[in-house]
Amino acid sequence: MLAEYLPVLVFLSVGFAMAILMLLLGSLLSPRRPGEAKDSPFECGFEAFGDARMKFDVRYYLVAILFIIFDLEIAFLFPWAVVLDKIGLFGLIAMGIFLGILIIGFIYEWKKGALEWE
Amino acid sequence: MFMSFTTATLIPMQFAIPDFAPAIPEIFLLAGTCLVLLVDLFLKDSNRYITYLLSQTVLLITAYLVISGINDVSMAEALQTTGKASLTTFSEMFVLDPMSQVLKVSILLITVGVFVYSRPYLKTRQMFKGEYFTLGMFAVLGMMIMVSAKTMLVIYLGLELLSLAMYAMVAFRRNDGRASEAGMKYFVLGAIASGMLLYGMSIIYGVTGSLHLDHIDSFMMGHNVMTNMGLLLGLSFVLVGLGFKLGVVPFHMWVPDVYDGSPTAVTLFLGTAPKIAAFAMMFRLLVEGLDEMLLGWQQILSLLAALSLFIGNVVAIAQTNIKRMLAYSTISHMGFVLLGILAGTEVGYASSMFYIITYSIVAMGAFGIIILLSRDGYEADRLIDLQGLSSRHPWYAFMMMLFLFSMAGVPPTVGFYAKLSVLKAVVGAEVVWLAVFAVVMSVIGAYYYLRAIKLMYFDQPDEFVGDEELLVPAKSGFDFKLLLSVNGLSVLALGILPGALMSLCVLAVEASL
Amino acid sequence: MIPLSHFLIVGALLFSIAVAGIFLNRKNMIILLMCIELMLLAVNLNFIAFSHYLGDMAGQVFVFFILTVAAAEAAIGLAILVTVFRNRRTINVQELDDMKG
Amino acid sequence: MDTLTTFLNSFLPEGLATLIVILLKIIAILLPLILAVAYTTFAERKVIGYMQARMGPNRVGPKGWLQPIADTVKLMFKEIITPTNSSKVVFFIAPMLALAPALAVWSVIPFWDGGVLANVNAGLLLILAINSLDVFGIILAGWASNSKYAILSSLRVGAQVVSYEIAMGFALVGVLMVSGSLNLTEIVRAQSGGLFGWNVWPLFGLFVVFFISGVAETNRAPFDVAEGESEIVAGFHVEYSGMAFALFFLAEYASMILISTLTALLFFGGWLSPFGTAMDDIPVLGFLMGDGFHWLLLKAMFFLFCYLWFRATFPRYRYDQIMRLGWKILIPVTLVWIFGEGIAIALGWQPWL
Amino acid sequence: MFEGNLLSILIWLPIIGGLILLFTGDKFAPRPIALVFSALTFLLSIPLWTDFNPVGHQMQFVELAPWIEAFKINYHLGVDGISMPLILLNTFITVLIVIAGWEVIKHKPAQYMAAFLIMEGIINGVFAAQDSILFYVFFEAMLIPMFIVIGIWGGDNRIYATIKFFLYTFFGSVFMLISLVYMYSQADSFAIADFHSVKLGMTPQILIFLSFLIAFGVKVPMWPVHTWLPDAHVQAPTGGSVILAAVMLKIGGYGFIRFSLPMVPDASSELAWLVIFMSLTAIVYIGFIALVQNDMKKLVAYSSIAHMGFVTLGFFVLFPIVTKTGSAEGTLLGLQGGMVQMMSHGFISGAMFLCIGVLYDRMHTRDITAYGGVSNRMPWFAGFFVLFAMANTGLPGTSGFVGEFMVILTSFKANFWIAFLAATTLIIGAAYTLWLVKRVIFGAVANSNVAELTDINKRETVILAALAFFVLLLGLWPEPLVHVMNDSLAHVVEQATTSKLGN
Repeated sequence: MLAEYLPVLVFLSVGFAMAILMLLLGSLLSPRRPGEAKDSPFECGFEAFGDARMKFDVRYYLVAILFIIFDLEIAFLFPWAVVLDKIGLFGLIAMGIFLGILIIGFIYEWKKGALEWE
Repeated sequence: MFMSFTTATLIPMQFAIPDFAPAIPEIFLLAGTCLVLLVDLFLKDSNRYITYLLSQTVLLITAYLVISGINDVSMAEALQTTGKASLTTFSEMFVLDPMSQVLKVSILLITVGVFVYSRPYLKTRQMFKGEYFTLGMFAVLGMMIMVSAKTMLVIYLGLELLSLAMYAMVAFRRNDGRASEAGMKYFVLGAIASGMLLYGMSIIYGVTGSLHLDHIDSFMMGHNVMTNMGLLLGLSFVLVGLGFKLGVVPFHMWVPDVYDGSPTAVTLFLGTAPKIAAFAMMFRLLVEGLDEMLLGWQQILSLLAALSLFIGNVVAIAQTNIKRMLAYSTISHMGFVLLGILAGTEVGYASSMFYIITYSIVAMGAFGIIILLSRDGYEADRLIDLQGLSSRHPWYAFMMMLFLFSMAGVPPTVGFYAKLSVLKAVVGAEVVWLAVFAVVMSVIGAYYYLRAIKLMYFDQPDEFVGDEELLVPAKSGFDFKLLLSVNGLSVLALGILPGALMSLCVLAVEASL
Repeated sequence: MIPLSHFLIVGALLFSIAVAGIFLNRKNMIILLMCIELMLLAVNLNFIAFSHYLGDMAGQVFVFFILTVAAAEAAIGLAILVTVFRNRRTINVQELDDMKG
Repeated sequence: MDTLTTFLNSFLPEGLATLIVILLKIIAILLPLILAVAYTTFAERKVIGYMQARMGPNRVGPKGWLQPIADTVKLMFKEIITPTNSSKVVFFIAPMLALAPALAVWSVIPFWDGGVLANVNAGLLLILAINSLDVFGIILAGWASNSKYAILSSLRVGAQVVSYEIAMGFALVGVLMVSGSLNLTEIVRAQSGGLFGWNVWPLFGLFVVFFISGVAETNRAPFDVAEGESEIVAGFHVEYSGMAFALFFLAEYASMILISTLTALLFFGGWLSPFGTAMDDIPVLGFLMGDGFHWLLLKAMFFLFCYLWFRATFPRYRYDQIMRLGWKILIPVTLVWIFGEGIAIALGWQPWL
Repeated sequence: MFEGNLLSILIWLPIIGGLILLFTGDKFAPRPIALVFSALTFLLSIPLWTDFNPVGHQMQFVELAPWIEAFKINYHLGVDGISMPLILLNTFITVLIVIAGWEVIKHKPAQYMAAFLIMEGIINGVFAAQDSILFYVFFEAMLIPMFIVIGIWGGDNRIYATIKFFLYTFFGSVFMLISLVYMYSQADSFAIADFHSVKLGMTPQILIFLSFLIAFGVKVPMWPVHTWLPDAHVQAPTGGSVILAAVMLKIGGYGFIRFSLPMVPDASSELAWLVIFMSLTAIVYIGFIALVQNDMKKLVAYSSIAHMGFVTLGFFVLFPIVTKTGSAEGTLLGLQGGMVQMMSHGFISGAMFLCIGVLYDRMHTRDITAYGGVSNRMPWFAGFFVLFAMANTGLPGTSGFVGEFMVILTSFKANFWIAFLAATTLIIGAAYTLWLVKRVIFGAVANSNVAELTDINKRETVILAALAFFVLLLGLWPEPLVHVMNDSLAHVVEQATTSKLGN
């Protein structure tokens, strides 16, 4: 059973191996001439100032939080959708209720302006 | 290997429509809460009272549904078929029995009271938002599920629904550093507690092969559980988790900070109804599920109870903030609740139940007084703020005195009977030393309650640093004052005639076990 | 087939690491949140292992719910963290000491 | 293949033989894929060129056909600059993290009936899971570069990708409801019966959502705020050069091809012929018009062309517009569609059963 | 008229009166209302005496109703020869307190009166309760009004005093609660009568006895847990001091006789030496302490402790006698002495505190040195004061003599030295009381303040005269009182000498 997944793992490893290989190849073949201006972070031609790892808008967090919630709802929907024909009407109604609650949450955040970006 | 497996088989899938009747109140509450949530979205700030009224209506109707939940016919049927006065549904995962009914009604009514008390507080602080009520109602839903849970899964879900709502409520005042700090602390420790609880549950599940409390119990009956390392480990983790959630020493660190940091309206909620649910959780897990391990948890609970009584009462003396003081007092009261549980008898469970219900009523009143005295920008949560209360508001001072005496356990307030019944159970279980320890600690506890009474009755407000705020008359609605009076007098009335509630608790526990 | 005990040991290890992380970490609250998640994952591992060896679906269903709840928990945890940061300009665990007593 | 396995087994230990076979299969997938990527870049320039009434690359080789090779060689000999103050290790891990998942996803893609490396049951789930890993590479790249543009871009990518992933997930739920399996082969098989058996007809809305989300997921125009030159130069890979940059490039185009292929598989019957089995009996035409890999290729190429077409046609969205489209239009559409689909299934309407 | 529920009426009538007062507040004639209720209660309590059947030890005026059924706790009231006189004492003293506070209390008079009325009802409940939890509830509830009385209307240091008072008594009583609960677990009932008959092993008996000793010893108060009393007395308003000395201290003695002796006779016997030692210490050592007091109230407070020592001595001297002579012959006299002493002390100490109150109201000081030659300005008052002082020293013919004499007489049977030490009180008591009288009443007018004193008015005269009447009546003709108590006390002796060991 798990053996079916072996190719995926191998493929992933091959992907990494290829990436490493390409990077190695690139660094072997390419010249290496560091320079102050060249190595400094790009900043429209200005001298770079401050640390780039700055604080950023809280809305990114908000999106992340909303994503976590919604993604898990989808995780519930997947197995349900797969066995839909086996669980019949009851399953359909149950998921209807589930989605209904989800939609209420969605309406809530919409009205609260959590989805506004500007 | 310590495992001994039952030959569990895959249960064939069944998708019969379950019997919804026992869960009607929960279903209604969920629908009602969603409705409130939606309605609130479309209200202007000036019309926010509609949210409030709607929430209260939903809660009251839910309470009515709970009361009318078990009718005589279905009860008789249940008695005949199972020998218990309980109805189960959702593959026996959810139970409606007299105990859950009593606890649910208490939770609902106390929440109604909490909302009444909270309204002026929230209004004056620009916190009168629908979220307070919807979160509160979701928390109530979580509590009701916990109360009715028959499997560890449902217990966990109810607990988390409660906890998540509570975390958000604690940090409700977004621009207050203390509130968010309290929220963070509450969240972190609550999450750790959940983790511990779950780990314990997973081990118990692994050993017994079931999540259902009754099956766990019947599995244990055939085994020598007290020598099973796995189960003991699981039990310890469950107890640690419970300890965190109940806030008993040594897992109490969050209690004072959270009580202190949250807005008083939230502290009020936090300190009342959830305690009842926590009791139910403990009852279900320990008494219904792990009954066979009584000897194990009895000892641990003795220790926790003794420590809670000691730390709670002693540290409370040093507090100058009423909310912190009440937090430590809660810790000690939780110690008393543990005492009743660890007695391991029906009477003991009933007395714990009585204790927790009455404690919630009393605590609600005490916080109500704090809210009554507070105004925007002035929380009235210092002990000094009670100074000379009897000359400013003789009636409310009298009410507060009743609450404080009740917490101290002085007759004829209800707190006395709560303590008496618990002590009775403990002595009956032949753990007299613990009873003696408990009363000594409650004498220490009496000191700080007395100190508050002293401030109210014997000191004049002008004796102290002239805090202008102290002299401003309290502004609250009629409903608030009425409820506060009813609240205070009920402490007295229950103190004079505790028989009915007591019998109710005994009957409920008997019927549930 | 991998014996059950191996899973349990890994679960216990993960759990211990999480607990150790919570109590040793004195700096960053995000790490705290991650430790909590790790804790739940350890529990999940336990449940799945048991469920598999017991041949009982209930454990896996439980895991499903734990995952969901963990997500909700993380969401609320992050939200609270954001408010903490906005109020205090720090997420250092040790600097959360406004309340003492 | 089985004959190869038995042949290898005759002189190699069992595990190693299996591994070698797998590796061979992987190479068989990977080489065409990389080639496809290379020529997609070429196609892009050509197509857009013609759409804008110019020639596109036409110097290297006949009509510029060797252009991708030249590009590769150029990239290989270019210096890999590591910016000062960057986190060196993460800086190099990031492109790997971007590329490896983008390639690994292909292991569960069926090219024809049975032509799949790993015929796993949870194939679709796996695709979603592995594909989500891509975003780690991008975010880490932005963070490691220690450049303001890079970090801004990686944040944008993070938020954008997760937003559209929800819409995409919901769209997939709709597909699953119809086909009742997570196995991609099964999903395609469920669409048999000619042109009108394809999912796209009953699930048209979901198809649109899926494809738009796919475009957004791959950060392609018109959702390419992550690397919009006029705003944040080149976004998360502004500090990358040479081979390190090539890895991102490779990953992005591999993803594009993946989305196109997936669209074909999920909504357009994959390798199934639009004519069903009607022409199977006709000798040569039957082979051409019957089910087969060429149909999948054709369909995928069409969607790939759409990618390029979009880029030439649409102006770039503003960031707030992107977020609004994702949350306020796509997600509600999918929700409503799923509801409707559920009701339809409950009522027993044919197209869905 | 109210035969069936006379006791309930005696408990609840004053409490209702108090609540009415709280409700009506200061504006609506609080004093007459209080007087009406207290007088009515007193009048209603008289049938207790007249209708009492002194033959036999059975409970009378019994009321029984279920209260907390789940725990088998009942609302069970009843009186016998021991508790009935104490209830009368209480109802009588309360009337006097209401009258005494008539003009003096100006701050929140309604609440003041209400507190005393409520306290009256609760104390009646303590004496009438026949269910141990009911007893305990009244026992504890009594603290609340007293706590408030001292805390609000007390002297400068009232807060310290009242918290000390509360915590001492509360601390003492909680152990009793455990004992009651423990006995419930043995007897499966909370009825006091059932506790009397339940069998108990020696260790539980000892522990229970100790818990009772703490509870009642604090209340009596016995040395060394007496220290709250001087503080409480000094800080309390006159009415508080009076009710405290006259009635509340008696609850301790009542507890010993109702709980300790019959419930744990073996432990009582075993530990009688301890109680006797403590009583004698109180009598002698506290007597000496009283000698050096400068505060009149403190002096009377210490004298109260010494006098209450006689009560406990009288109760427990029973056991050495039984050990020595082997029979309970003549021990009854000790118990009777203790009871008479309680009644008499109720009148005398109440009177003493009232007298001091009279002085304090005029001079606003209790410092003995501030007085001198009061008799010159207040002849009537001086007369009463001297009478009560004499009674306090135990002058024959006053009530003080009877009790002390009976106890000392009994003590001789047990041990000469016990009797001797007890008898020293006659000298010490005389010393501090007479010296007080000399310094305050007699001599030349000490200063201008004293010179401005006016004699007692009618109201005060009535109070003091009523008390003087009872002091003399009890001293000259104690027979009716002794008669009423006789059978009940004899029953206690019987119970106390019947071992409960062994099953």
